[in-house]
Amino acid sequence: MSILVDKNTRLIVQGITGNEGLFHTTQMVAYGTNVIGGVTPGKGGEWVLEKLPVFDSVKTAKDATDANATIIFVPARFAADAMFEAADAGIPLIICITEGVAVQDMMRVRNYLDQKKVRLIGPNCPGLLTPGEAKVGIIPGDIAIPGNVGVVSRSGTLTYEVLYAMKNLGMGASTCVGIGGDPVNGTNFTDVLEMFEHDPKTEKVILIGEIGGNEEEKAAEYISSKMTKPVAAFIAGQTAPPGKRMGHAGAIIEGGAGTAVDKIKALEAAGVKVAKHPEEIPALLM
Amino acid sequence: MSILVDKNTRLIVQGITGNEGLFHTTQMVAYGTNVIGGVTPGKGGEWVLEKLPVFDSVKTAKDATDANATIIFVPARFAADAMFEAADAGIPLIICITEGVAVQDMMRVRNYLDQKKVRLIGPNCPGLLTPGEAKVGIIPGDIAIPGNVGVVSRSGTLTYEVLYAMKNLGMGASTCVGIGGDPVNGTNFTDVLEMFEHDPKTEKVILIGEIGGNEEEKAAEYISSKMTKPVAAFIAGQTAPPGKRMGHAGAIIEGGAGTAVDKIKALEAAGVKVAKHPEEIPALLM
Amino acid sequence: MKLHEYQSKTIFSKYGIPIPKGRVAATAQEAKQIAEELGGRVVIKAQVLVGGRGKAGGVKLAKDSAEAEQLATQILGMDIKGLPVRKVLVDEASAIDQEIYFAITNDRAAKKPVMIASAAGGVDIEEVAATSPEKIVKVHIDPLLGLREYQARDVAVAIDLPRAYWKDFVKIAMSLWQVYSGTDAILAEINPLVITKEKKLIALDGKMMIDDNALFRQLDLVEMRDTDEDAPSEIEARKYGLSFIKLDGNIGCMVNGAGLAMTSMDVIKLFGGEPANFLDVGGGAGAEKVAAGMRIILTDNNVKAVLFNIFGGITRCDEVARGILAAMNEVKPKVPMVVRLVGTNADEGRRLLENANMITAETLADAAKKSVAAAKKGK
Amino acid sequence: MKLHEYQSKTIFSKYGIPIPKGRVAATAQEAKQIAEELGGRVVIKAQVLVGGRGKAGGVKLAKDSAEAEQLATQILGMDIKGLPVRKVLVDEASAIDQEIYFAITNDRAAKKPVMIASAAGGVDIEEVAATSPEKIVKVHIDPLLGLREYQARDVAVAIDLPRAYWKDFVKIAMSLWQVYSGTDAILAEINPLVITKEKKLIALDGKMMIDDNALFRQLDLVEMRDTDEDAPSEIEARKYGLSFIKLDGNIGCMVNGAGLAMTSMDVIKLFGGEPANFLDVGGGAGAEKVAAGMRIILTDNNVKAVLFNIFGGITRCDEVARGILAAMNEVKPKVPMVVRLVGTNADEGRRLLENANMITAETLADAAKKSVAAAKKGK
Repeated sequence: MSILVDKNTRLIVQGITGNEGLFHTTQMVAYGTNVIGGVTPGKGGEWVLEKLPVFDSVKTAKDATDANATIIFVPARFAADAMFEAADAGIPLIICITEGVAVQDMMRVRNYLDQKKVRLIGPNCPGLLTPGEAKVGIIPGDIAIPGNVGVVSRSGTLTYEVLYAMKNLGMGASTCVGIGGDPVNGTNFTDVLEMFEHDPKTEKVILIGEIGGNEEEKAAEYISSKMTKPVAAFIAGQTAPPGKRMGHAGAIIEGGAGTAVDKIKALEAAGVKVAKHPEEIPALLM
Repeated sequence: MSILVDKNTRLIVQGITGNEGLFHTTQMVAYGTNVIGGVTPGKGGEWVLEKLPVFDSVKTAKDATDANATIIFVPARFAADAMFEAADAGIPLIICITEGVAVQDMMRVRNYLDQKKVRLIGPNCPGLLTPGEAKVGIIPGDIAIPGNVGVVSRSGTLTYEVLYAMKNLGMGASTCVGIGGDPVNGTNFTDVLEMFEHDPKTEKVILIGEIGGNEEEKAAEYISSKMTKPVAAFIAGQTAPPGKRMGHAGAIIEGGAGTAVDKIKALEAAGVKVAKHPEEIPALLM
Repeated sequence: MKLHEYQSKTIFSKYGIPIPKGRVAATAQEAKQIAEELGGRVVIKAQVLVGGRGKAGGVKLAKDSAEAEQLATQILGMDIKGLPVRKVLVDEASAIDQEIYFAITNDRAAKKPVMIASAAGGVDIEEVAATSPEKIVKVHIDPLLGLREYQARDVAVAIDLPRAYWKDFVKIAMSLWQVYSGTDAILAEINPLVITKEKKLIALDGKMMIDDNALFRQLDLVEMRDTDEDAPSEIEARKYGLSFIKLDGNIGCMVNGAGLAMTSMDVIKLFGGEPANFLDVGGGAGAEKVAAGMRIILTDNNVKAVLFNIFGGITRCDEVARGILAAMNEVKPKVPMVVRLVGTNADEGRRLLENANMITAETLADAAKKSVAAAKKGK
Repeated sequence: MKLHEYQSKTIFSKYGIPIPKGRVAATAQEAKQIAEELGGRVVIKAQVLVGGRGKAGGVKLAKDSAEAEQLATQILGMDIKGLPVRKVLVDEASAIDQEIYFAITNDRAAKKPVMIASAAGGVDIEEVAATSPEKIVKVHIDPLLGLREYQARDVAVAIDLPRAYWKDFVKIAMSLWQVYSGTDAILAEINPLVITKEKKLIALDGKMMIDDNALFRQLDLVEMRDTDEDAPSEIEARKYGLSFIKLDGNIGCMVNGAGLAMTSMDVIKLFGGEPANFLDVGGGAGAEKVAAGMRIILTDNNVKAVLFNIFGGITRCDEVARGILAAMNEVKPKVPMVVRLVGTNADEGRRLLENANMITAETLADAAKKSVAAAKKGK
């Protein structure tokens, strides 16, 4: 077992004929992910990699392939539509890799998807990797090996560092979930921690956070009240200069400044071991 | 028992200081309905009938009175807002008497309320009457007596005819529900039939329909497949000239012409006795 | 409220939907001038708020401005289904490759707007729906989210629209959604939406219906109402907020509530009479409205008796009685009047009418029978 | 993207929110002229994209146009928190009865827009939130439904706004919602919204921030961007779609991914170094972007070493390597370069750089240590 994706995932790719879509479809197929087709409006009937049918819409793709997951590689200005389309077509798991989606679009998407009980990962995320079973995203497949550590991260390439450091120590991952760094996204730390807590294959968890927002603090709350599995963490941005603030209103809304220090304090209070640099994390769980 | 409203209903009135709102609040209070206050923006702090506090918003009214039902008497152009406001304030039962609400407003209201699991009766309806317990609407209280017949109707004054004819024969009602005649509304025949089917106090049911739409046909389907209690019906508009049609598209969407003949046929096929004129209905259940 | 083709297409154009070049004309002379300006062949189209004008000969092709004048003269002299043609639309003629049906309307059962499309456009779409329902595509629109482009693309796919037209079709669909939601339309219909020989998508014909309940926020559209085609009595009724439809019988009816008004007609017919009208005075009808209703009923010379059936709820019977008295004072009716008052303030109402020389009734059946009898006597 | 007060207020006014009469001036002479046109007392306000200008002396009251000119001269010569004042807003002075805080912004935790208001406006609202949170009212807005009037009324009730102002306040709130949603704002703030002695509600000050990711559909706003206040290197970086922030250290960094870029800075510091910048080349960075990034880093004379830390995913290491080679050919850097390539096409990338005389590293810690050492040597 694992969470969200595995050998039984039947994946379609929205934007499959675009540069990024095609490149990563190739990588996912090479990894052994069960990619069963893709969508590019206007290119229905074409084929990709000689064996993957292209459809004009998610609906026709779903009807023809019975896909149960979709990954989105379309340009930012079309990403909201792609998510609405996937949700309306009844795809229960949507992974949106696209970065730069407008935040008001994302608020509409999130509020709409919540009505439909659809799971969205991302946007602006590296996607999912269940080593040895399915790579649904852009995490390089060869940097992780199967194992019992669940990884969840707001960052992209920083996650790769951690997976790579794990592999170098012979430590494997059950599933790695990149939730993305956007202010409004589909899935948060707490959602994923809950899945890991209930996943028999996952025995330990690594959480990779960064400055801004208060999702790490919420995760700490969940960990201290609900989690039985050990968690190690790293928070990026400990030395970052104060970022561009959202003005006064942002601070009022978010309650705190979202600094690394606050987050580390909250996590440590919840019994989480927090690493000084990312390559140090795996050792904290050994 | 009864459905939707009874002695325990704690009712507020939106538009309580308006002409209609005030008149019918007086009537409802005189009937013994547990009216506990009202809302008119800008008139918070005033009193109506010397004992009913007026609030500026549904939220403040709900906070102060813990109302569990609201009745709306505001002008049509403000009705959608009044329904949204009631739903957002967490009132679980909304009765909208107002007629003439724009249909696109009602589609937005209905789709929003469905997310909130709020029960809306109306708009453009006479409301609810549980004889002897609560009058929540404009049905004259003295034309009905308590009993075991559930009444549900799309029409206003036609319902009064039927209640009055019942009373003249000594037949009482458990609850009378006026669902309203608008194309898009909150509660349909089938919803109410289901409530009556499960209400121990209701032993028989009267359904009063009219031409247009296909709710009577859906009700017939429910009656034939799920209902154990006897149902009698009347359909208004048997001799009406073909109404103003919504153009071709309307007929395509609605599937049929919504004629009285079709509706009567469907109901009779479901075992419902259909009256020739409204005063004849009670006799069909005796 | 229905809009004429030329009005609908003006709105379409304002929202970015391509329409043929053309203008409306009230005289053959104007039509000729428009045809001259357009050059080439033109189509002369009768502007009446009723379907089937093509079959009735209300749409003709003219090869030049002289023929345009001649055909406009002809069409402006026509009656279509009882409606005189007062205006014609003179449009540049299009060379047509394919005709598509495309509309956005309300689906009352689904509580949502819906797009309807068919590759079999132009002809009677209702017939297509009846005989080949598989040729009709329906896609619902979330009223809170609005139409999304992929939904329009889904429609294009489903009606087998050639790929080259998808982009334009999506644009037209998004515009039609703006038309529908921006004007509080009940129906925004393009039939046919054509692919021309020049490979363009054009809305060749358009039909719109606006929600009367939303006119308070559509003041521009109110001015478009064409009252020429309504009976004067219906115009007068609308002025007082009464819902009135003239019929062919001889028993005038004034009832509160649409359902009860229809039922009163049903019961009159059940007992052998013929209603002269449908008249719903509405909820909370005051004396002024009632008086106006009575004047409207009595201007119909066919009326041999009048039935008042008022079941007070929001409407108060005493108010109605005052209205009846006021109207009787003014109109001095010569026909017998049957009155039935029940419900809110009915006692007070009956007391007010005691000396007014009216036939009273207890039940609806009784009232119907008495008015049928009175009308027969009055003949 | 931040907007100046005068820009924000122009937008407010376009959407129907009342603002004081006034105009922006770039010279004291212009300021004088505007003050003459306005007559009476005016306020001269420094236009800088930073808070606290009032305390810094950037806002002054002038009793006439002569004083306006004098004060404008003074303010236009100022630096506020390191930013030179290039423009002043000259506004008619208002007589103030009450100051209210009112804003619409995003609540990322709730995934919804939110209205924030307080009767304690004008002053530092962040301080109010910290010391008297009960004085701050928050009402969430459904992003699919939009703001409804009763929600604005709820806010008016909650901040004890006198009843006489409710109508105007609701209008302003509905307009501010239109501002927020129509401009893809992250923040649309009126602080203070004042009640004047003349019993009017006016937006005395305004602040807006626009979502950079939405600028593709806000082309009018793009033109409002004030690049005067950005470092030239940041402007150059933006041109290439790079996320760049100049810092005070001496180790230049080029990293892909914001999280990893921050982490690389963290680790440099952990091992005793000081980063010269934050630079995220982004996902899928091609050779051209990498070359631009390198040029931008090397224009900073403080830079004594450069660390490239690229973990290939969407970004391909071979592309990055090509970018580095291209830039080296062009810029001929004199400082040592530490390169770490891992992930997608890393082997190919390393092969390309084999002959380029660069220090290579395996781990991030290793790379950080080597660049810290190299920078020390370079001093």
